[in-house]
Amino acid sequence: MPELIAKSALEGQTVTLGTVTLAEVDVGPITSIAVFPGGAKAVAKGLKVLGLAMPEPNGFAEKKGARIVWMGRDQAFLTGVAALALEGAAVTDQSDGWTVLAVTGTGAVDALARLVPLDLRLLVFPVGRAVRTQANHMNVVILRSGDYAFEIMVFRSMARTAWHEIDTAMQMLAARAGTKF
Amino acid sequence: MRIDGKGLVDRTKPVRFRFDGKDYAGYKGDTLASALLANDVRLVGRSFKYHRPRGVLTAGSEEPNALVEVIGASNQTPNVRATVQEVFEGLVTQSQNRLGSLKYDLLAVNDYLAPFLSAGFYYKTFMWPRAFWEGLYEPIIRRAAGLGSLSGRHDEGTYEKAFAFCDVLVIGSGPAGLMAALTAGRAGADVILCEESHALGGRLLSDPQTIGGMAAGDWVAQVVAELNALPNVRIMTRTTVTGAYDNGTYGALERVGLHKPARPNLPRECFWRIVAPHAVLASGALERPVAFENNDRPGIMMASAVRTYLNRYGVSPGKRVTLFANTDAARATARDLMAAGITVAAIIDPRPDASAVGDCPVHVGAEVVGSRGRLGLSGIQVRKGSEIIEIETDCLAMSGGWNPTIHLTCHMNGRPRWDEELAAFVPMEGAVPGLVAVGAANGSMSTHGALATGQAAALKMVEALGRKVSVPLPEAEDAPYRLKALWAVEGTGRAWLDFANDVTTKDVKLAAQEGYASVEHMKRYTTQGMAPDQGKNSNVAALAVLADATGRGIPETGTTTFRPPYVPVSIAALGAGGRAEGFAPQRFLTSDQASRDRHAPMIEAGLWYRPSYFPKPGETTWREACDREVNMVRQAVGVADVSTLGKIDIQGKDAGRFLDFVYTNTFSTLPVGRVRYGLMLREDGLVLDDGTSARLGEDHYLMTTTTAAAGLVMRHLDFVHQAFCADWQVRFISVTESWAQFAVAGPKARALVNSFLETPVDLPFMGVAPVRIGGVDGRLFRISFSGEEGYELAVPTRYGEALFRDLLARAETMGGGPYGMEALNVLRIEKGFITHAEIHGRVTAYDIGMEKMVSAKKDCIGKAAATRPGMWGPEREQLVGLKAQAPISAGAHLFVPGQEVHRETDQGYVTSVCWSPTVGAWLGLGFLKDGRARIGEKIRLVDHLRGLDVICEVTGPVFHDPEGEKLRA
Amino acid sequence: MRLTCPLCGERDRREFYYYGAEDFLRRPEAEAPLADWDNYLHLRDNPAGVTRDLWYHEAGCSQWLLVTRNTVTHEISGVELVAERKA
Amino acid sequence: MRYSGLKVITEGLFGNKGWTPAWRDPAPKAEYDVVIIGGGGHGLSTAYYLAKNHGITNVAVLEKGYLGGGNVGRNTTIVRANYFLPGNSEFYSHSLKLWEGLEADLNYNVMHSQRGLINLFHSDGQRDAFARRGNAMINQGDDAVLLDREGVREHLPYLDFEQTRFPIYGGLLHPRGGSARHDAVAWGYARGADRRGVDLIQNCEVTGIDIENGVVRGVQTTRGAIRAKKVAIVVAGRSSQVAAMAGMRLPIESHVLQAFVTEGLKPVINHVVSFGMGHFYISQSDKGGLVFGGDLDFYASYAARGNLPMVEHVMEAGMTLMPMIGRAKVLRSWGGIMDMSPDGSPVIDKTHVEGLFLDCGWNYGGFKAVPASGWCMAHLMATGESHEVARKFRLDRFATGHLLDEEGTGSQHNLH
Repeated sequence: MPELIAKSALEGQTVTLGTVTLAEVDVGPITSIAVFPGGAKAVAKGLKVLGLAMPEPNGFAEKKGARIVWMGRDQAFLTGVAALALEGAAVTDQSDGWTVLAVTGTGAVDALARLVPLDLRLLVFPVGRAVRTQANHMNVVILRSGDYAFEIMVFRSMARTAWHEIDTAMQMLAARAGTKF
Repeated sequence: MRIDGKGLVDRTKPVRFRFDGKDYAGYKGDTLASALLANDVRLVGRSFKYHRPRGVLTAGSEEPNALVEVIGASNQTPNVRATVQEVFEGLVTQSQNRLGSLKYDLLAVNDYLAPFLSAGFYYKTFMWPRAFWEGLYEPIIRRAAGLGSLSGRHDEGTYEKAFAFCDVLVIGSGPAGLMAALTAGRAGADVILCEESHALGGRLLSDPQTIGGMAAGDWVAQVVAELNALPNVRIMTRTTVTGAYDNGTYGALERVGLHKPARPNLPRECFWRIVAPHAVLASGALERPVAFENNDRPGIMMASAVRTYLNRYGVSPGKRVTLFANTDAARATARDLMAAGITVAAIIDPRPDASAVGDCPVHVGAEVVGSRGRLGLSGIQVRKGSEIIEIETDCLAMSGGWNPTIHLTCHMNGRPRWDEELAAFVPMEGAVPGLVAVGAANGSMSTHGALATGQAAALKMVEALGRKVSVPLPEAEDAPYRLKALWAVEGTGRAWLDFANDVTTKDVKLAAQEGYASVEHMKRYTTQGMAPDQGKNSNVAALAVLADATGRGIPETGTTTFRPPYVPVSIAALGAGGRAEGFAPQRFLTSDQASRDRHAPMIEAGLWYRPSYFPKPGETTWREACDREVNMVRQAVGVADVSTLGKIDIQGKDAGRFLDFVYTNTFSTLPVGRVRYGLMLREDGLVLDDGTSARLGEDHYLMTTTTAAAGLVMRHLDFVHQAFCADWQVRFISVTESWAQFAVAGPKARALVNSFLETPVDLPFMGVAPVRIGGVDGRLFRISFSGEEGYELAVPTRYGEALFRDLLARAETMGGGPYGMEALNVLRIEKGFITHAEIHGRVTAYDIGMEKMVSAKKDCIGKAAATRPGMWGPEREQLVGLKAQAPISAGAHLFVPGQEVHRETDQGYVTSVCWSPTVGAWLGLGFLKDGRARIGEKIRLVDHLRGLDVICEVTGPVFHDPEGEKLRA
Repeated sequence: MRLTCPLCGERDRREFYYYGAEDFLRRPEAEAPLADWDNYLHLRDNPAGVTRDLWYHEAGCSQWLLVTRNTVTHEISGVELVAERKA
Repeated sequence: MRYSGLKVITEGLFGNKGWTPAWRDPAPKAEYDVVIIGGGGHGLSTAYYLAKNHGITNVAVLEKGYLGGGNVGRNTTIVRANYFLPGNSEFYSHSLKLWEGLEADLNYNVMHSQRGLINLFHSDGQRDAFARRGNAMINQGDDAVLLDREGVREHLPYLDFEQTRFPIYGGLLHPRGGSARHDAVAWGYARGADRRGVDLIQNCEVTGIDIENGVVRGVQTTRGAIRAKKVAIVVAGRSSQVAAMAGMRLPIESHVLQAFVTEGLKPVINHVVSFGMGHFYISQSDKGGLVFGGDLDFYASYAARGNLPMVEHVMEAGMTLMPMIGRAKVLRSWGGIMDMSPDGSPVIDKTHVEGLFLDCGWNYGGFKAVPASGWCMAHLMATGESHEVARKFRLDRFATGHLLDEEGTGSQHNLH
């Protein structure tokens, strides 16, 4: 019988440069919930068990370690808790499809501004936001979990590129900070 | 020469730099131009065409003459404006576009040939004999042309790109820009203030006037201090806004590290995309030269530049200066020079009604008609009435008035408006939505006008943002701007318009004479305005000369279009991040490391990296490894990572119906637990993709796409779903990344699979079942891309590497092992399976012999268009197999043996070939006219490029196990 | 260039994929004459002015969008979801 | 006036006073045998060959702006004959032959320079596809050489052979490919047509096409009505609007294509080089600027300007392929409006209106086609029959499915 050892894409790597920390994090199971036409009520009922509801566009909500993240029209990702059987929706396991990178620190916005074509000003992009967008040439999901804390979900196969690009942005920022004008 | 006590350079920080091999001293805060002028270096470059000696003309990024090469440790940068480049300790520069030394440039001979090098001369000659163009004339022209040099080495510098967002973008930090930024900033709006120079203040740094009762410099310092303290204001110095794009997007270039020695990871430049619903264009105005004979000598400069060098840098560009200007404002240059103790030899003012009063000789109603001094100005000739006056001078400060810097307002095709009073183009309001030009950029030439219009524009924007603010307007000069347009002084000699491209008034007149009379024709014929300054110094004057020559007015003549970028931007900055592997994301399989451990060369498959083959000790070519791997699969068992195939999870009561709509064949009838091959068309009837889809449950399918088309298919499915059946009970999502999937193929495949399944399964061919492996839920498919009994085993991606390593270890105990892309390709050719080499976008289901897979019982995407008469029939090239005993090649064309080889006899082409160790022959797949009717014929394969000419046998496309007995075993 | 996705909000053009004119939404009946299919697949009004065309929010919510747009000024006057389009 | 080196010298000695206008500026006559709508490269060459090859000189070219103001004056000037589909092969082959004699024919130096074009490939599959193309070029009688990686290195040592994202496997060299001076082509044809009696009328916009009983009678213009026996629509970039005047809906969508030029540099790139894995092609002009471009901005547009995402993509492609150009500075960018057809190939055909002819759909390959397009259009208008090298450029081929799709991307206009 084979012994199958689980491995994440970046094996939990972490790096801090200047005011920014980049780390691979484990958010637990990720389950896609895609509501069928007419299925909203049933889904709402099913999610109530967790104290959650389908999120508003571009947002996420949390309850006791369970998080529901908007992913599109009639679609959300449930993370942090085991998949649950839901009437009225297509439920698909996505746990292995994504690598999640936490970008934290006072320079996090500046680092992401090197890659993300999105207005990340706190007023416009407050805590609780979750958007699908790009980081350079990769499609990503970005969650703002704190004033200086973001989580970036990227396709697992591209994790190394995502890491490299954020790390490069951090290095350039640090080099700028290290020179007087 | 440096003037004691003047200027804003930091005299406590001397800096050593080098120009043309000689060391000089400057100060922190100097540009290369100011530092060279401080050292009395006037000759800094050679002109483009005539190689005329040239000196600094301006004090800004519009400089046409003083372009130099900056020599770094590892590379050099050509065409750097000496007027922008700041000096720093160790800066090394050299002049460019010369043959020999700057002083003795051998190509200066061109200046003597000028009569034969008039506008467009090259269109009229060099035509005979024909071969001499590429062989002789063109190489000479190419060598002589161009300005600075690239080294030819890779640019290893660091570059950056970034995004920024704000409520109000202020472009320029002169009085108008500062006032706008202050107003918007105090109102609480998010402001980005971009300033091209390293210091804020714009023209106020060069102009010792009074604002709000204090020295302008103090006012600037006070405003800047406040802006710096506002958290909602972001000041970006050394940043030039280069372009205006749709919906409030602006491009901007920041010079991050160009003013200091290179450091690791410090970007040289950063290209910003700034998004702002409101923008204030406070870019000021550019002073314009006057065309007169020999007006291009080193020492002839813009009056405002002379003033800037004096007041901002503490440098006088001459010891005995003359002023030639048609505005009152320009007289300030003379006043400031005299106040600094510099001799002003004369003021020449062409306006007959100008004031004749001054502290130096003033020639009213006079014009400069000539100059002398080979490598630097030594004197000028002034015409006053019928009299010619000779004046000794080493610096002529000239001004023909001002052109508002309107470029950004034209970037979205806006045409500027001619203002007679200003004798200049001003912006058309609303030409760039959200962008408002203020101050001199909008023709308000006084300081008061700048402050007032800057504030007014900002107030409107603030109001639109729902904010309120009250900011007092400081008092400032409000002198009227009065000029008599003077573009070119009458004369017979060469008078330069475009210094950078060596275009003279004669050239423009010649263009008109030859019928190139539209402004675009004149520009293109003479190259006026096409040089590095893009006509910033010359376009309007050239237009006026053309208007004069054609007898039209300037407004009727029109203007050429300003296009981005406002200042040239390095390719490296715009392409930051693209270097090396940064051009596109890299996708790695979970088996990547295991494959590399086995020394498999990894090759690109789209964005993925896949193993090409797995060499064994003793194997010296890829073919040896490939043949072994093919035999291994045919005789024992092989393992390959096929996770790159697209996988789409499709659920819902209408899932089957949906698949029936997107596939040509039917899936709603597929039993649960079974897999079916599907063919997908584009709506135009040509093949989009193929793959297998499995029915995992009553309302649950898993579709597989090819690696190449995974994204394409997803987009297609989204379109079909949302456009035509959004109300159906179907939902789908990509699970490509969720599963690691491995093909296990060969006669021993079943034994291998069963060796680790908790419960051995007995799957029929094209069956699917859930399995458990080492406590993990997986899926087992019995499908084959090799023609052998084959399985594909899928587990959650996190277990992929472990499973792959385990599979290889087990396979190796059974005489098997991993196989790579090369073997995979051979196996599929032997079995006649197609890939995107065959379904290359021009083939129909008919062409590949699958027309029967297009169900007659239902509609599907592409079905109707595939019935067009040109899409089927014997004229079309059809998929066949080719078999030969000699090497053949993909890309070869097919001909009837014995017939001539040319386009009209062409019968088809080859798409895939391999040496088949199984069949013992060279095999190919290809497309042959009416091919299915020609099986058994001989065909001639010709590949001119690889020197192949081989007779092949035309066969069916399936070479190995055509009955499929092995698959079903 | 920026488009406002009805779900995701205002986004940079780089997040979107462009397909073509809204004609692609008017798929003929399966049995329609080939001329209808020619019209559907190939022929276009292609106006210099206001048009409606199809964009895909590829880097965002994966929705197809029907965009009302001026091809001369690039002004965008409306965006709706294809899946929920009115007509 | 005949141009020559001697003439340049004698004129130079006498102050260049003797040069005469390259073309007249005539007022439109009331009637012509042929009216050509569009004074771009294709319209001017059509007029030239009508006069030269067919003796039809009572011709007017109507141009709403200035001659050569469309795509012939805003492109990346590449001249090549490297197509592989029958229908395209013979046409571009013919065009290249015309280019090779153009200076002598026009007595105008268009600076056609056959410095060689190299299409790089980055995988085995691409190599095979280019081999198919190269063999088709040779079958057509043109030239092609398949270079391996080392062969490419000999020609283009400055490419990044070590780190580039998509390794260079080799290239297809087309030795007779190269570039030309774009404006000169328009001017040369204009001058040639004018000298043969053609009236070139600028600032004359066509506002209507007069049709009676299915037969064309003339055009309405901003400078009055002009009668004509035959009318040609040769207005790539505006084809849909002008064809609509004749009640036609064309298989065309208009798109903007950007191009770029850097400041002048000493010679550093000799060939025309084309990247196979991104949208990037480059050459260096005789003036020293690097002239390069990429793909469409991809949205339908009539604004002759683009946006940043494609600008950045092109530059990133340049940086991964040949990072030695990093310090060259982009001086100017511009956009041209392209007639994009559903298979990427053009139309030279009659229309449903008798006497009305159509030349359109050049996608972004129209510059190199200028000579042959005019040649074939003139042939069609003069004889009523398609020229043998343009026989497949039919307007109805989309309806019938006889496509000429070199890219294989199908009926999505912007993908060609």
